[in-house]
Amino acid sequence: ANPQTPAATSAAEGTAAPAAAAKPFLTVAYSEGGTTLDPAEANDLTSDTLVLAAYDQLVTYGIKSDNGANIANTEDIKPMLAESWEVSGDNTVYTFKLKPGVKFQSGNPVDAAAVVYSLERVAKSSSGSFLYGMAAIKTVTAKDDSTVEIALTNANHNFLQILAMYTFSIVDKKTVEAEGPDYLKTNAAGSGPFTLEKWDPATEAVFTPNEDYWQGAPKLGKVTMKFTKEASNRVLLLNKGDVDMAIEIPPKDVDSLKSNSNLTVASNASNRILYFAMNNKVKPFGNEKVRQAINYAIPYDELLTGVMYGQAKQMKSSVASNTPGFSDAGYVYEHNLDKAKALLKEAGYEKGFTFDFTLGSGFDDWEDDAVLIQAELAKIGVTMNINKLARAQFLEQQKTKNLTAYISKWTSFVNDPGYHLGFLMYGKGSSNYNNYQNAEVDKLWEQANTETDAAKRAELYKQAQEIITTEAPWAYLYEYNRIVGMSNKISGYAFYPDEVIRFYPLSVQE
Amino acid sequence: MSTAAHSAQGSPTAPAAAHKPKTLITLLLHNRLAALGLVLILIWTVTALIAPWIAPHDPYLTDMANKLQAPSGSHWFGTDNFGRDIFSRVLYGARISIWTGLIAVAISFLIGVPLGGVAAYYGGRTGTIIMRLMDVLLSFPSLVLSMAIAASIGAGLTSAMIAVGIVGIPEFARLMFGQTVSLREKEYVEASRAIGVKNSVILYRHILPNALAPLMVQATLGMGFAILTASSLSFLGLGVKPPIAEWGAMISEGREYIISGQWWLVTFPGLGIATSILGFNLLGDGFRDVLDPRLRSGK
Amino acid sequence: MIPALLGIIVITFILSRVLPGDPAIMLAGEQAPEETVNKIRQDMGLDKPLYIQFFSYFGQLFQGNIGYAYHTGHSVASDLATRFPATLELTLASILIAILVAIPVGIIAATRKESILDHISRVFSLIGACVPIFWLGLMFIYIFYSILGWAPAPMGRISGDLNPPSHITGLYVLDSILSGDLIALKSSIVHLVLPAICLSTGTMAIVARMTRSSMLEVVDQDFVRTARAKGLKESAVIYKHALVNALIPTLTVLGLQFGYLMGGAVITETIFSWPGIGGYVTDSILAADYAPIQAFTLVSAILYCGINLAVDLIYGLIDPRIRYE
Amino acid sequence: MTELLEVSGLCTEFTTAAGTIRAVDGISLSVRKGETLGIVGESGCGKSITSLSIMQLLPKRISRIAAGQIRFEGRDMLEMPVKEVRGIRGNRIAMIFQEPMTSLNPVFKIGRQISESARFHLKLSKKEADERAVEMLRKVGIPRPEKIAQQYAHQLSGGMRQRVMIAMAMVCSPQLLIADEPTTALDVTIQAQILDLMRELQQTEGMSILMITHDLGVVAEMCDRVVIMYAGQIVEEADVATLFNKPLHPYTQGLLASLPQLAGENDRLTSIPGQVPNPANLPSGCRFAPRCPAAVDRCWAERPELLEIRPGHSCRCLLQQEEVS
Amino acid sequence: MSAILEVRNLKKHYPIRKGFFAKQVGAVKAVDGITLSVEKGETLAVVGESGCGKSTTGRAILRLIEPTDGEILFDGTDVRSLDTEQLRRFRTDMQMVFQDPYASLDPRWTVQRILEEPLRTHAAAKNSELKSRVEELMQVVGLTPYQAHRFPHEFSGGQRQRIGIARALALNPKFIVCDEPVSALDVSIQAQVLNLMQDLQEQYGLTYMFISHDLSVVKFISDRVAVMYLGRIVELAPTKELFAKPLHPYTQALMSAVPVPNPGLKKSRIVLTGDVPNPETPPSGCAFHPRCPFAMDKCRKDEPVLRQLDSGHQVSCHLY
Ligand SMILES: Nc1ncnc2c1ncn2[C@@H]1O[C@H](COP(=O)(O)OP(=O)(O)OP(=O)(O)O)[C@@H](O)[C@H]1O
Ligand SMILES: Nc1ncnc2c1ncn2[C@@H]1O[C@H](COP(=O)(O)OP(=O)(O)OP(=O)(O)O)[C@@H](O)[C@H]1O
Ligand SMILES: [Mg+2]
Ligand SMILES: [Mg+2]
Repeated sequence: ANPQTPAATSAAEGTAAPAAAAKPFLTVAYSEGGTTLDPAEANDLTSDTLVLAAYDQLVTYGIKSDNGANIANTEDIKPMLAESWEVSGDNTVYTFKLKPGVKFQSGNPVDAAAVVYSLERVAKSSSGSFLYGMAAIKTVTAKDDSTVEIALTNANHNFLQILAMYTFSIVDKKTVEAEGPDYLKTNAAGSGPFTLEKWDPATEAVFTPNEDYWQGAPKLGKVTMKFTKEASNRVLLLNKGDVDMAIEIPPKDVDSLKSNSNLTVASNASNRILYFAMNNKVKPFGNEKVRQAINYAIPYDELLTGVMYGQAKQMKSSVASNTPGFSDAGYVYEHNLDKAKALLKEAGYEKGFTFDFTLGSGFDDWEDDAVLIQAELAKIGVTMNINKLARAQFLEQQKTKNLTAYISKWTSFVNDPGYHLGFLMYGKGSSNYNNYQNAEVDKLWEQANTETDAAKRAELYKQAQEIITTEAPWAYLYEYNRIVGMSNKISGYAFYPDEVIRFYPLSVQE
Repeated sequence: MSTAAHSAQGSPTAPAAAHKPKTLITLLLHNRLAALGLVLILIWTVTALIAPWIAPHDPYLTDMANKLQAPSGSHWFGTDNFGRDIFSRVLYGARISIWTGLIAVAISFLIGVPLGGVAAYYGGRTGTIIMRLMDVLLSFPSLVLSMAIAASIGAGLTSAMIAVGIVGIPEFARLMFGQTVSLREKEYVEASRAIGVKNSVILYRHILPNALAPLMVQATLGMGFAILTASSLSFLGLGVKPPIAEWGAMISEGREYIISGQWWLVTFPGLGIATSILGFNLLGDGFRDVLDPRLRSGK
Repeated sequence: MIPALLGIIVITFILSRVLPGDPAIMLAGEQAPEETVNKIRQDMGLDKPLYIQFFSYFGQLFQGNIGYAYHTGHSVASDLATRFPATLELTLASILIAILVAIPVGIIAATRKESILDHISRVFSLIGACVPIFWLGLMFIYIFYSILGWAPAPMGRISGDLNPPSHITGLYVLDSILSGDLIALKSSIVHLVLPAICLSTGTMAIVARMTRSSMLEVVDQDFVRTARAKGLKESAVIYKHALVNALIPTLTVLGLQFGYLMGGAVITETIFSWPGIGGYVTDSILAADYAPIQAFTLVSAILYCGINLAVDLIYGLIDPRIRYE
Repeated sequence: MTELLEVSGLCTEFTTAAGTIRAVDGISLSVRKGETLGIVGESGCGKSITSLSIMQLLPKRISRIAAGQIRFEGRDMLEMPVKEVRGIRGNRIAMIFQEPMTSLNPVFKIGRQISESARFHLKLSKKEADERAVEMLRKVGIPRPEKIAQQYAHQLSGGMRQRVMIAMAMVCSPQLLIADEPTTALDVTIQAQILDLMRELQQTEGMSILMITHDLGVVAEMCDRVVIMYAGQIVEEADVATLFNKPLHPYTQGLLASLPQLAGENDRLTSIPGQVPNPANLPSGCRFAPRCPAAVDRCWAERPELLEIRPGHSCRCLLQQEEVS
Repeated sequence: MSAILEVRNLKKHYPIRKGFFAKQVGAVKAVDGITLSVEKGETLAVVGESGCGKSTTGRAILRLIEPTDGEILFDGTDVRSLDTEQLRRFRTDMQMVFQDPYASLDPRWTVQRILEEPLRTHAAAKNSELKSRVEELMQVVGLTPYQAHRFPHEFSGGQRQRIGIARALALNPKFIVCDEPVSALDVSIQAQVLNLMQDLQEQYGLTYMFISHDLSVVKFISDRVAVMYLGRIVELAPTKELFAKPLHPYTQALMSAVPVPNPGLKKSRIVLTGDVPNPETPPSGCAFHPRCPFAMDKCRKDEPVLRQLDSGHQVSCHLY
């Protein structure tokens, strides 16, 4: 930390309010500088973090304790700007009652008009509009100044979870209308705990506390996000005490950071999964046996320990294990080259085969995984040609659905199998880039979608997962841990599946 | 735009004893630094050629049980994060780097020299356009240009070579242009014209051979540049594909490990790059000294 | 100048468009469905034929609009405005270091040709030219920050707990001098030193070599002999008569180095987390973000032309033959 | 007679790749007060090296004066400390060179280049020196000297430049002017102007001139005495009338015969066969023997000495010496 | 006698270009209207000071540079109308010897190759004959054939100039332009080359256009002399006549300026004032008038034309 005396601070700043100056500062190292402050458009980690620091939503997630660590419970929806809500009998109309007296940072009241405005912005946005669709929102109407009614096109058990996302932050309608449409790109107009003082994507973002925050003034005097691309630099900075907190710590450095008595490392299982996708429309991956053989040939332990240094968990279903409704039914794979060879033989590829593997750049572990898998596949006679593409190019190619095989990650923003499988495994799923088609799975998914009973849904999802795992359109690699390194002095950190750090609960001991 | 004296490339060679290959080699060997450069290049070239036979380990054999071993008797340069033998990878890296350099320089040379020669000898509008284009190419930051080209063709060894090659074209074109402009005015060229020799023949038989010396200097120095740029591309993730043992890529992969004290992952490939470039630069400099009689006589 | 500019614009455009990758996908995020991507693509005008895109780009350019960077969410102009001074400061510092170190080294080497000093400086300049920046940068950080603790954290241009000096030129060192902020001055200098040295090694090497060889060449010339024949002191001969003439080719090389430095900045900035334009363009290339790539190449090409124009002007100052032509 | 400059037994050697070359081999000559001594010889015979040896302006690393004395006003310049040599150079002995195009520093104004020696040697103030420069320019017949003083070398024609060179040499009123082929690069009409100027200055200033040339016509018009050089040695020395009328050495005779005459008829030129020997590979006997029409066996074996054959007329030829004795 | 070459009003203006668009801002009038004829077997000398356009004239006649204007008739052929291919073939008839023996031979080629080049280019000798033909050429110019495999730098200046002459002779030309072939050589060597050239002329019946700035050389070698000043011929006359009775003030000054290697001879000298003017901005009227001791008003205004006075003596001066 940067233990600054209030005097030195105000000398350097000249602006900070005396009350704020007494509170400790927090410096966090991030990798990227973010792209927008507009809640409706944000879709990268830094932007999301910025938005959540400056805005509130109608509802939010609850927190549960897991082995002493605080973890968000995304099924437990808590009130935020909405004090309470009612749901119609057919689960299609939600009526929210806004908390009285809450003000935006500008001083304008948080009212129903702002809510309607905010949600409509999402509907019209480039990036957030699909979430609006996912939430199945039909209309948003202001019943009175403090009552908003949201009607859904159909019942949606994920609705409140989606509504808690940063995308649905409530923006200060009056300010935005006064400042013009582009204002929100680079400015925040929310009711959140922090006021944005500076945001320079090249260097840093600085927040000062919103002393009048309706949930109480933040415990931090200032939050600085430092954008440091090189992961090793972030580790250095943390180790040297130049930052209080750093995200995206390379797994290999976790142990060395842990040995620093000033630091703690929070490493939480996330729902970010990494899989090895095989294009079911491309030979020989159309053959289930070949796909299964690959599943048997993946050196899981080497990936988990050699690449991830134990900061990951074996993945056993297409759905992350901490997603409610996860099931490892049908998972039989282990690293067994004999079985792999046998399966290849059955499939008629006794002599092996050659295929092109596309590696998207930007993630060090992917490259390592690819190298290890390549080496392992060679042992069963399968030649994997690695073709490396820049991230943008990779995404473009992936979208064509023509890639033979690739590694890709996925984080479901809504931690729910329906959301997850709908993208990835449903026949018409928009991110089903490896052409997995199974009528049964599609049927189960559709059924579950309209099923309101959670237990029944879980059963349907379980069946779907079992079919998928058996048919093996992917080889499951691992589930990432979310690693955040921080100074011992920090308390209040909670892990959220969306990986965004909420600064408000944090505090730093002097 | 500046087209001011490109004096770095030395002036057209004066008639001197250096024109015979025998004396050239002897003169080079007399120049101690050039001889050192030659030795370095020879070492790396030979290494590149016989890497498969002298490498103690398979450079691509992963051995997770032995990863990140410090240099030792069995792994002279230690092992990387996959347990691969860095010494063997460095040896194999020589193949990639020297090959990349050669191809890239060949591309620059084979495109740049004819462009420059034709632009200068025939002059006129085409000549102006060619040289303006070269100026434009030259005005882009070379690394950024090669990044953009490499990214356009798709990362990989071949595209790195092409990218670095394209970026090197203007240097050769300009050099050849300058040489041709000055040689074109030489009386022996005019004598051939007076005899009725065709322009293309003059360009090929008189001008090219006489421009060759500075072009060779440029080619040698260009090798260094090409190796460096190609490894920079790899460092930025636009070079070779994994798991190919390329020095720049090795440094890129190993950089994360410096902070945890595993310095050998980047140090040895770094030395590989440095020494091979040093070799080419020394040779190029020596070449220039030998070919430039003024510097040679030390007058 | 104008045809060259046109050429630069066309090449930049082509280069950025042949880049594979779809900015719309990048912008939409990987979970966005096809319709979202298409909508963005339309908004960006990417669905139009290439020549229309070019004309609209060209038209925009003409109005001074260099576009919008999707990967940062800012207009390219504002991105450049915030990042460019950082790169400029870095580049200028390395040029300065190169000049201050390399020219004297080159002169000493030339005047004491074949002496130990000459050999040492030649070897150093040769080594300087062949050490990859990225390797040097990593080593610098490891040694000076990680082990010795002399250097500040490789994180930006000024210590995190300081406010940057008030914005006058955007160059922190200069700004802190201008605003008399000594604390910021010290901090920004110590932050600048390592990356600048790292970036300048190649230039230093080349400038030293160039100075040496052009000095050797000039010292041979008739007018230097004339100066000696006047009975002038050797120092006057070298520093008055020879040096000015020898600086002319050195200057050319310095001008040509600019392109190299801009390229080198890409790597240096990545390694030192220097908030400049270099890291920005790398990201843009990897993200297939056209506008910043176009703007960057355009700006640096123009700068390159400008710098070489300036070099020509300085020539004029040094060399009356050029001035009067 | 007063000898102003007396060179005796001067040997100058060069170190080359092919070994040590003795470019000047035992030259002895003297220049008296007020006279003009000419040195004539073919290209490469060592004329320039002789003059550079006198001025001690030889390229240091590769050449050295191996033997001999150079007495200026009775004191051996080779024994003097460098500082004193500098005090003489440009002050009491001045030199002008063959190439007026390259012998002036291109980046300094003419006036400054002239005033430089005045300030250095005569310790004049800047203003005085500048005035002196203008005065010198006027003296060498340059129109509008104030204006020319403010110009640069490239703005002047060859003849003007050579005048400037002369002005520069004359600025400290030297006792001796060494002129190394001062008119070779000039056109005849301009050459005539320069030669006139030199004669005039010699008369008004009373200085001595050491005139190096390969043009026998220039010698005939300018010199009092002549020294003929061949392959690094003096082969004949005489006053100018004697030399032209009664040349003794076969080389001198051949030289005169091979000149196409402007006045008078010449059907066919008498030429000296062969070529100047390579200084690295000299004949063992008389150096001219291979080309000498009169050479006998002895000439191939013995090295002739330079002997005074008649008063004031020396010759290095065995046959002539035989005849006389 | 008949004229082998007729040149009428030959002009060569080098454009002066400035700025980015290389706009033409002026012209160096290197040759500005030259009319002369060369008789078969004679030597026409062209003298003049540096930069007066001698080389340009020679090169323009051979079309090594494209003339700006004028007519060149060689043996009845209009040289300017030839296309590239015709010109190439035509070159067997006209050759050139260059000034700088160091720069006129490709340093990387052996003498053998240099001398073969013209023969191969025009298939003037069968491959089997090449060797003997080269030997023959070398003998003709006084070189020993065993030197054929040496490189130019292994020869002295005089020898190189012989090689250059041999190359010019290889195609049996009728006409040779010699551009200052001896001015880079020492006097003793110069005499050898001049003698050789004279011998060759007799032997092969060659016609020379001999460019020089050295009047004594010109006097020795030429039959007729053209004196050039600033791109024009100011006087043209048979050698004897010109040297006996120079008419143009410039010719007179030129002759009197040449130092005579005879210390006894004290002659009165006309020393011209001023420098040769710049061909970019030639003086009005007679280009010589600013330096002419006899300049009249008329000379400043009117350009004199080259007029025939008597017995082939032409002069361009208002005095006559
Ligand atoms: N830098 C050098 N290195 C080696 N030898 C040299 C060098 N300079 C001169 N020489 C030798 O000295 C000899 C005499 O040279 P010098 O310049 O005195 O000739 P010169 O009589 O002045 O000729 P010129 O009339 O061409 O000026 C030459 O033949 C050459 O061999
Ligand atoms: N390529 C060219 N471009 C422009 N001007 C030229 C060119 N070649 C020659 N000139 C100019 O034309 C004029 C005549 O040149 P030319 O070479 O014919 O003179 P010259 O009489 O042969 O002189 P020298 O005795 O020096 O050889 C000169 O003023 C010269 O500067
Ligand atoms: Mg000389
Ligand atoms: Mg000429």
